[in-house]
Amino acid sequence: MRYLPHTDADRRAMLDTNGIADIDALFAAVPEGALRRELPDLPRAQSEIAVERALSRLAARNVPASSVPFFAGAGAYKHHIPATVDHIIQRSEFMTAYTPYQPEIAQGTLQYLFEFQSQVAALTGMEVANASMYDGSTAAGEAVLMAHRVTRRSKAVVAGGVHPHYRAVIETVSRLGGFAVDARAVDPETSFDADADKDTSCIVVQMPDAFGRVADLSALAEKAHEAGALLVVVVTEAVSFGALKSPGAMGADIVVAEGQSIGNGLNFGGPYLGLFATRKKFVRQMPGRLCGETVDHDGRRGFVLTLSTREQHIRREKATSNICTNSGLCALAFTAHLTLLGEAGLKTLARINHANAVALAKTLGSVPGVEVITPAFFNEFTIRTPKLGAAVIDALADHGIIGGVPASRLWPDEPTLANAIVVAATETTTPDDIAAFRAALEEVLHG
Amino acid sequence: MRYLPHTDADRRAMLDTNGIADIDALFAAVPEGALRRELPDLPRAQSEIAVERALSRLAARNVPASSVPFFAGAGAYKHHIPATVDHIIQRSEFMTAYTPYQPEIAQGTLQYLFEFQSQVAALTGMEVANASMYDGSTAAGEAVLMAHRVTRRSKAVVAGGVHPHYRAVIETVSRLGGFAVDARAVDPETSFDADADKDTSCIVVQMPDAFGRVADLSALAEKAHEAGALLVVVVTEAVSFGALKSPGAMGADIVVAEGQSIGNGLNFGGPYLGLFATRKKFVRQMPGRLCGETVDHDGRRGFVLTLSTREQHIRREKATSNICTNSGLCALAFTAHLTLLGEAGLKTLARINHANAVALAKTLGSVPGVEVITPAFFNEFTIRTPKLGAAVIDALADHGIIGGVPASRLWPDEPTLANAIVVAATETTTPDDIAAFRAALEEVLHG
Amino acid sequence: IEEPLIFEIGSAETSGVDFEEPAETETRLGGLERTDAIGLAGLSEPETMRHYVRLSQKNYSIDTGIFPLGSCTMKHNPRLNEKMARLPGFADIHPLQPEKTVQGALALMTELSRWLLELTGMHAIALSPKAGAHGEFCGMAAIKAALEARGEAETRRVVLVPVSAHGTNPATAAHLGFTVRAVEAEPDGTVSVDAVRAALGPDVAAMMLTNPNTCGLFEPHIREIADALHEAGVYLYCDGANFNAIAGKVRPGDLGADAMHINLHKTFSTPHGGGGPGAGPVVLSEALAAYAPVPFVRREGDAFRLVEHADDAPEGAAPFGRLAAFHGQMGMFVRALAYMMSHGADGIRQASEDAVLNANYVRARLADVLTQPFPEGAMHEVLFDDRFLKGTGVSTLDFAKALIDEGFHPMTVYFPLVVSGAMLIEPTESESKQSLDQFIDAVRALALAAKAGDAVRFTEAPRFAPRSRLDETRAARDPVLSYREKTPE
Amino acid sequence: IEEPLIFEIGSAETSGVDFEEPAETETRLGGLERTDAIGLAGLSEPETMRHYVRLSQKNYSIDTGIFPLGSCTMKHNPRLNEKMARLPGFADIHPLQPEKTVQGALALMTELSRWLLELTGMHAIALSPKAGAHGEFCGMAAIKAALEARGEAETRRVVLVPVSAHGTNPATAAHLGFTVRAVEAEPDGTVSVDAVRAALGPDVAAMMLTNPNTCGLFEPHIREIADALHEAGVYLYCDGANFNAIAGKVRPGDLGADAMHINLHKTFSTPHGGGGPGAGPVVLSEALAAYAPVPFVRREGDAFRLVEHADDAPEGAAPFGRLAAFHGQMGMFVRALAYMMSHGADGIRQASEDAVLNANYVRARLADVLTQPFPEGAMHEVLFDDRFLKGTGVSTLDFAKALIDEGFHPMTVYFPLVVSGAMLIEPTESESKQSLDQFIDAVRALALAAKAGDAVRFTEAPRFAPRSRLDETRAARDPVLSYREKTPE
Repeated sequence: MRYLPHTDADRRAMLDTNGIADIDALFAAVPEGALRRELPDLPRAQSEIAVERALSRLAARNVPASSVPFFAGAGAYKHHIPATVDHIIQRSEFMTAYTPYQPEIAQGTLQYLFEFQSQVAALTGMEVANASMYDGSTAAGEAVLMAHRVTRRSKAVVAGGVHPHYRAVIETVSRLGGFAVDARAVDPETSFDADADKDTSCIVVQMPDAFGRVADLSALAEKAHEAGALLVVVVTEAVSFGALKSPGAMGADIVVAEGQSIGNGLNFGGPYLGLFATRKKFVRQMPGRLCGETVDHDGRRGFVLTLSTREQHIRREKATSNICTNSGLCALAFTAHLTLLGEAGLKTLARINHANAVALAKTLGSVPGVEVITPAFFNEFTIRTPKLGAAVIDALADHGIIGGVPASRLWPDEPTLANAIVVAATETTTPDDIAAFRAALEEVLHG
Repeated sequence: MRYLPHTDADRRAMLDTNGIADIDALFAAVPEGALRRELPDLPRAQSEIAVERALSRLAARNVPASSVPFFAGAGAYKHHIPATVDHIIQRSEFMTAYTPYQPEIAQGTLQYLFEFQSQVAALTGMEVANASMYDGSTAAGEAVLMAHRVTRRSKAVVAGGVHPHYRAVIETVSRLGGFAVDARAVDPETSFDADADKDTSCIVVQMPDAFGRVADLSALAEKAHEAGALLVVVVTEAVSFGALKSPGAMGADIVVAEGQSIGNGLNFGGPYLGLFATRKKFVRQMPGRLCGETVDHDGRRGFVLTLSTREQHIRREKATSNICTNSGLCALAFTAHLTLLGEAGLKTLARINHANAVALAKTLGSVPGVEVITPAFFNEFTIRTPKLGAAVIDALADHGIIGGVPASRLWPDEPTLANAIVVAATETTTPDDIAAFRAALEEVLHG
Repeated sequence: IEEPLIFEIGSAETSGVDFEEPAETETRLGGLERTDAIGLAGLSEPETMRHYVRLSQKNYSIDTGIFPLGSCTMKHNPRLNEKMARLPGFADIHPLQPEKTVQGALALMTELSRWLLELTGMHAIALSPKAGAHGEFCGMAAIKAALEARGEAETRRVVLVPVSAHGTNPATAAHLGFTVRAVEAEPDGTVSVDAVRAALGPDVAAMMLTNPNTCGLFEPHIREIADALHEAGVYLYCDGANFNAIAGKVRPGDLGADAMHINLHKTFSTPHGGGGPGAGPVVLSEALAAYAPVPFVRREGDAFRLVEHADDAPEGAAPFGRLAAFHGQMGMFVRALAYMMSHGADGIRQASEDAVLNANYVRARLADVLTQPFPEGAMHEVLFDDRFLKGTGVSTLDFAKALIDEGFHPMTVYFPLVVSGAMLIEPTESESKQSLDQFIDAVRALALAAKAGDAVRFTEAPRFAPRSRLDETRAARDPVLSYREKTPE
Repeated sequence: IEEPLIFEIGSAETSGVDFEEPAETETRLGGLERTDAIGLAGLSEPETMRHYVRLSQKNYSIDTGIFPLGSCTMKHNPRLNEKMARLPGFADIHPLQPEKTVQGALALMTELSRWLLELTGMHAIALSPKAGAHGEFCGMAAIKAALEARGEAETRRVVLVPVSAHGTNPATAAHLGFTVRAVEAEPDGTVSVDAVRAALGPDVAAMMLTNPNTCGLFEPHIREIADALHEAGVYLYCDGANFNAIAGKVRPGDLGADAMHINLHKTFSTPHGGGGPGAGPVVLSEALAAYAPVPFVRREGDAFRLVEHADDAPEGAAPFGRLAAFHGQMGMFVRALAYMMSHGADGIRQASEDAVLNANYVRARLADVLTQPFPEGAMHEVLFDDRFLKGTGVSTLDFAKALIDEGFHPMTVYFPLVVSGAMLIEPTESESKQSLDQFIDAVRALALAAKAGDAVRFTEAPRFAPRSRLDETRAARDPVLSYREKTPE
């Protein structure tokens, strides 16, 4: 087996060192009958050629986003990733390292995490950010729990425009943890509406919302703060930070975001990375790893994981979360891509995303019977057609177009949204793609 | 422009340091009128997305070998390359290093070259090998020139079974250098026949030959040595070293080979790498770079480029060749792949190649009208069909099969070979591929 | 040369990405344009490459040397897996594109499930947990849901956890509203049936047990413990962190486990990536199978379907909710399946055997110079304590740092907490005998040096690393967590 | 930790590659089975990875720091190029598969040719040369073929080469049977028309000239020289090694060149790879166009055809032969074209300007501490000599090795030969001002240290590299060129 270095002679010699005749002597503690003599009922070892062939065959049964005009978003976005990013994250020293618990020989990981935290804080307009979480949705769940800890209250109000998967995660962790969730109606016109009472620890709102709509959150922040609650802002499209007023500037107390859009591929939904930022005063209630600056014995600047007294491996049942793993390599991809972009590049990227979405909205809106129902948006918006959204998307797929996400897939219980489709454009969208979408949509609706 | 680090402010500051107002002040020596004000008549800068799109479109107009049943060989072979190999050669420290002229900070490159030389010497059954050359064909040209230097004679005899491109290279460098070539008739039945006279510096013979045939060269070696000439053995399929008696064991004085088969992709013919091995007594007449073992100031083992007094940068017009570049990274791919294979793996790989070729020969030979004309072979052989080889291959391509190389493409001037096709199998050949080939061939010949 | 931060070398104008300008110029941002300076620094492409390549050179990694971290299972990361995960058919598909355009992905998830269920001997699987601790949450949530279904959620609120457990165990239990009750280990490092029985009661919901445990020992009474728990209406959660010792040899389902997470990076070679991403699929017993969260894949004839909402779940299923957006760590699934297919049933078993053999070889060759709290029966990792350092002036931490100077990554130290100055060594099956010998020789030499009184070599270590010891107290006292903080605008 | 050779850690039985056994067992090898031990060592995959990753860490590279080697043009290697070259449509096509299945490849070669011809202002191109020196051979062979066609091959047998030329120039000429006649440079480092005229005669076939020359100077009289050569029936071969200084600004064709090779790795960013592979396409003037070797690509309507045999060449063409099997370094063509498309006409010009600006910035900032043989008019590289070291006991070599200890790769030393203790610095356009300043500061500090008498810092350098100075004499005296030699069987 190519991954196992021992020859039989090596094994023999090592058994001898242990003074035993047979490897199963080392499994003596396994209860009678539980140590299996027969092999598992699974295929035997295969060569690299065979594995590659079998998996390539499976891969060929999927339709890659880049192979067709592609407009799906709804929490995961098809952006272009510079080849440099993939090279960097595949560096042996980054990819095959462990969590930087020995900082003297992990400064590479630690410094990029510090850079990552700095970038996330800047993007979100907040003071501090952690070293990443599993993804945006789990970060949203953690944000609610943190708000409970900070306010010592136990109810979260979730606005209707929050991505339904995010809402479901918040509801799941809340219910299981013994907390209350007040989820507001799902309606594109009131998707930012929410209020807080004295039991409310936080208002959770998404911006741009799950329909793509953008709005100023300042009034909502005030409303929350007046009630002694925090404002948690969810962002699922990190590129929007380059175009829109930051959540921090609008009064957010915690910002969680899905970072996939920068540096990370679609990957059918994972691995992604959660961004988590907040005010400095709440830092000791934050979940997840934090990387901090310090000096070494010789006075040189260096970085370490810090405030680990919040974490499970020290604090055990009193930890701020049970999280052990973060999304280190995804965070590196994010940081490297954002370093390449820089401030000017991110702003240009965001501008192009917006421009393509505006062009797309104009074109689709000109199809008879199609209505763009999102008044202001970044790179994603919602349309309503005369037919069921799911049927339209299905028919478009037969025309070789991935035309967006039917609202009925996101909110199956909302009959008013049955004909709606959430549509996204990015910098990878071409005029040809838009023209092909329009032509196919006309065909599907009226052909 | 993403590859250029300077901002305009940087440029300004640097011009100031030079005390000049304009970059063209630094181009003052360019003759009047030759310094172009207008831009070249070429497209402007393009984004990574645009370049990727355009080149992917071109790539899509080619038929990759792995996408179809594939049987072309004739000097370039489709083998499987472990993913580890590509990772290793993409390591920044290998890929973006220069020639190891500063050995203290180039031991990585130097040690793998030493390992490469050792492997090549072992494979070929020779005493010493150089650190690689451009490819097998140019190595063959250099071998002839080296034989002239060693023997102080000036005529090469080239057997008929030498790959026609190799023969053409030998003829080109010989004619332009003022040397004679005696090329023997191209005939699959006499492809190893040759003899030497007192002007002959070397007999050049290929094994397996360009038709795929294998034969014992010992008698030919004796014949050459008796006439005071060297035997130069050309090998275009390096995997054959794992199955066949080594050229060294059959009396070769110089062995040149194409190393592509181990670690390197097809790449439409390049970059490849030439292997060059010989007897130790001829080492000072060798072309190309050599890496040798030595010790450093502190007595530790280390490696350096050595015997550079043979080379152009020291010796100028008296150099053994004008070569400056070798195929460093291709040699690394070769070495890493061969390290993974090891002795046992290479022998197994060779056995599988042969077994698949035998199976293929049996199957094709059973097609009515098809004759396998190669009596003994490694992984490649020649068939004759009732139709023109070029037409058969063309028709097979329309059936989605790359069925080999028509002999008429290799030897357009040999009417007796018009119906012949050179066919290869490797470890990537599956029973399904063979069955598909057979079915398509029947269709093309008799359908 | 010291490597500065990007903010110290980059600028707001510089960019390493080029764009074609779009035709459209109208803006529909609703007046929310960002007008402030964000505070990002950009670098050109060559500068970016050099910055991160140089940073990488300050890291230790499995590709550069043995990573003997006990309980972390740092093994070889095959590049075939990376190549497969990057096939456009896997890397470039959207989680919400039509099911008919992702049948290969759903087939792969189904195939991965088949392997994991067969290896663990369990009945159902949840693929969506994003890491081991997330998997723990998933498994314990399924237990809570089962208790709810039994009407005992309010009465059974205690979870038994051995003192040697990973910190994630109690943290997970707490996050689900459970109270943690510690179970002491026997002097031999294992948990006894009696200790479990003593802790049991009508208030107990579950026990969380790692097996092999964090002392590297297989719990010999695991079956009796499971039986005792089940008799008392209590579920057994197995922490699968150490599954690498027994995969292909022992099926947790056969031992009585009700739920177990599997760290794909530990047992199935997905890269750890300096701290993630992970993937923590959870396997469930028949008793818990109904409660698996959405989403999951169902086969319907030749087609595969995603069940994304509880309402959509098949007859009898009662998903406890959703753990994350989308369907799990697909990129990790591809890698793990590539690894399992490469090994096959035979290779997986051999890998477990080699992992255990390697740990025991280390144990045998170090037994005379170090001290072991539990000298018998190590599995895939071997535990030492600091008694051999008594009186030397050298602490476990010093010893670890001195190993850095020898060119090795230290073992896990001070874990498990139950042992004084613990040193937990897990070489994994990836290490050759040669590599083990090098490491062993270095540890032996250090142990002898410590005993010989050469304390300075330890207390001042590391001296040959990119940094000497870092001041962690200072970092925590007045945390500096981002570059901007130091230059408030 | 020292890294052993594979032969010291591997074995004949170990393999890091698995195979499925084939069904067929019959052997048709004609009795030539290899039965002896080959002498190879195998390693498992994890051992192989670690071995080569560790070896790599002993290398300096452009991704880790500035590589200011004059005349070598070490610039950033974009990873986009690597990605493009690995597209199966380029990497996985066979040179002899049917033309209709490789139309995209032939189109790419045609497009690359268009760019190179436009940038050089020449008439024809030969893509097949495998590296710069191979390109020189190609260009000089075309000249020889033209002379043959003129019936002057026997009379014109001398090639003029300036003393400052790369060693490849005289070596190439010699390999084509020419005699080399040296042309001395003027005191200002350039070649004068008079010197050329003086060397001319009816026996002269060609002159080989590098421009900008190896002293980093643009030959100001290049046009008059070309005119003088052409008047005398002599061809001008331009060594294109330094094209990076002028691409997009000056076209060699406009200066009178008849042939020039282009090192794709120097000007168009294909990676140098520790010594190759290279690629050396050659552009030809109208006078030489007919003699371009096979193979080449021809467009016929919408289709592209490969001309692989002289008989197949179009009317008027008289290919001088074949330089290599197959069609050239396709993998490098893809990379080079990706680079050129990324830059565009504007970016290529800007790159040349930045390259020249960077060299002159280095010149300006070092002028007061080092000594320059030709203080005026550097292009993309700047030449210093060793006069500033006079009396310090420090040689140019010592100075270079001391730079290693400062974390930098040294400049080119002792080339060109015409200058005593030459130090030739070429930063290229890839280096930021910051990077240049770091390098300049280090050189300045060393220059001052040398003058201050701190000779030991130089003569014992490098002290902080993987190796101290290596004994090259010993290596050459009794060469050990392979592992086997030491253990004869």
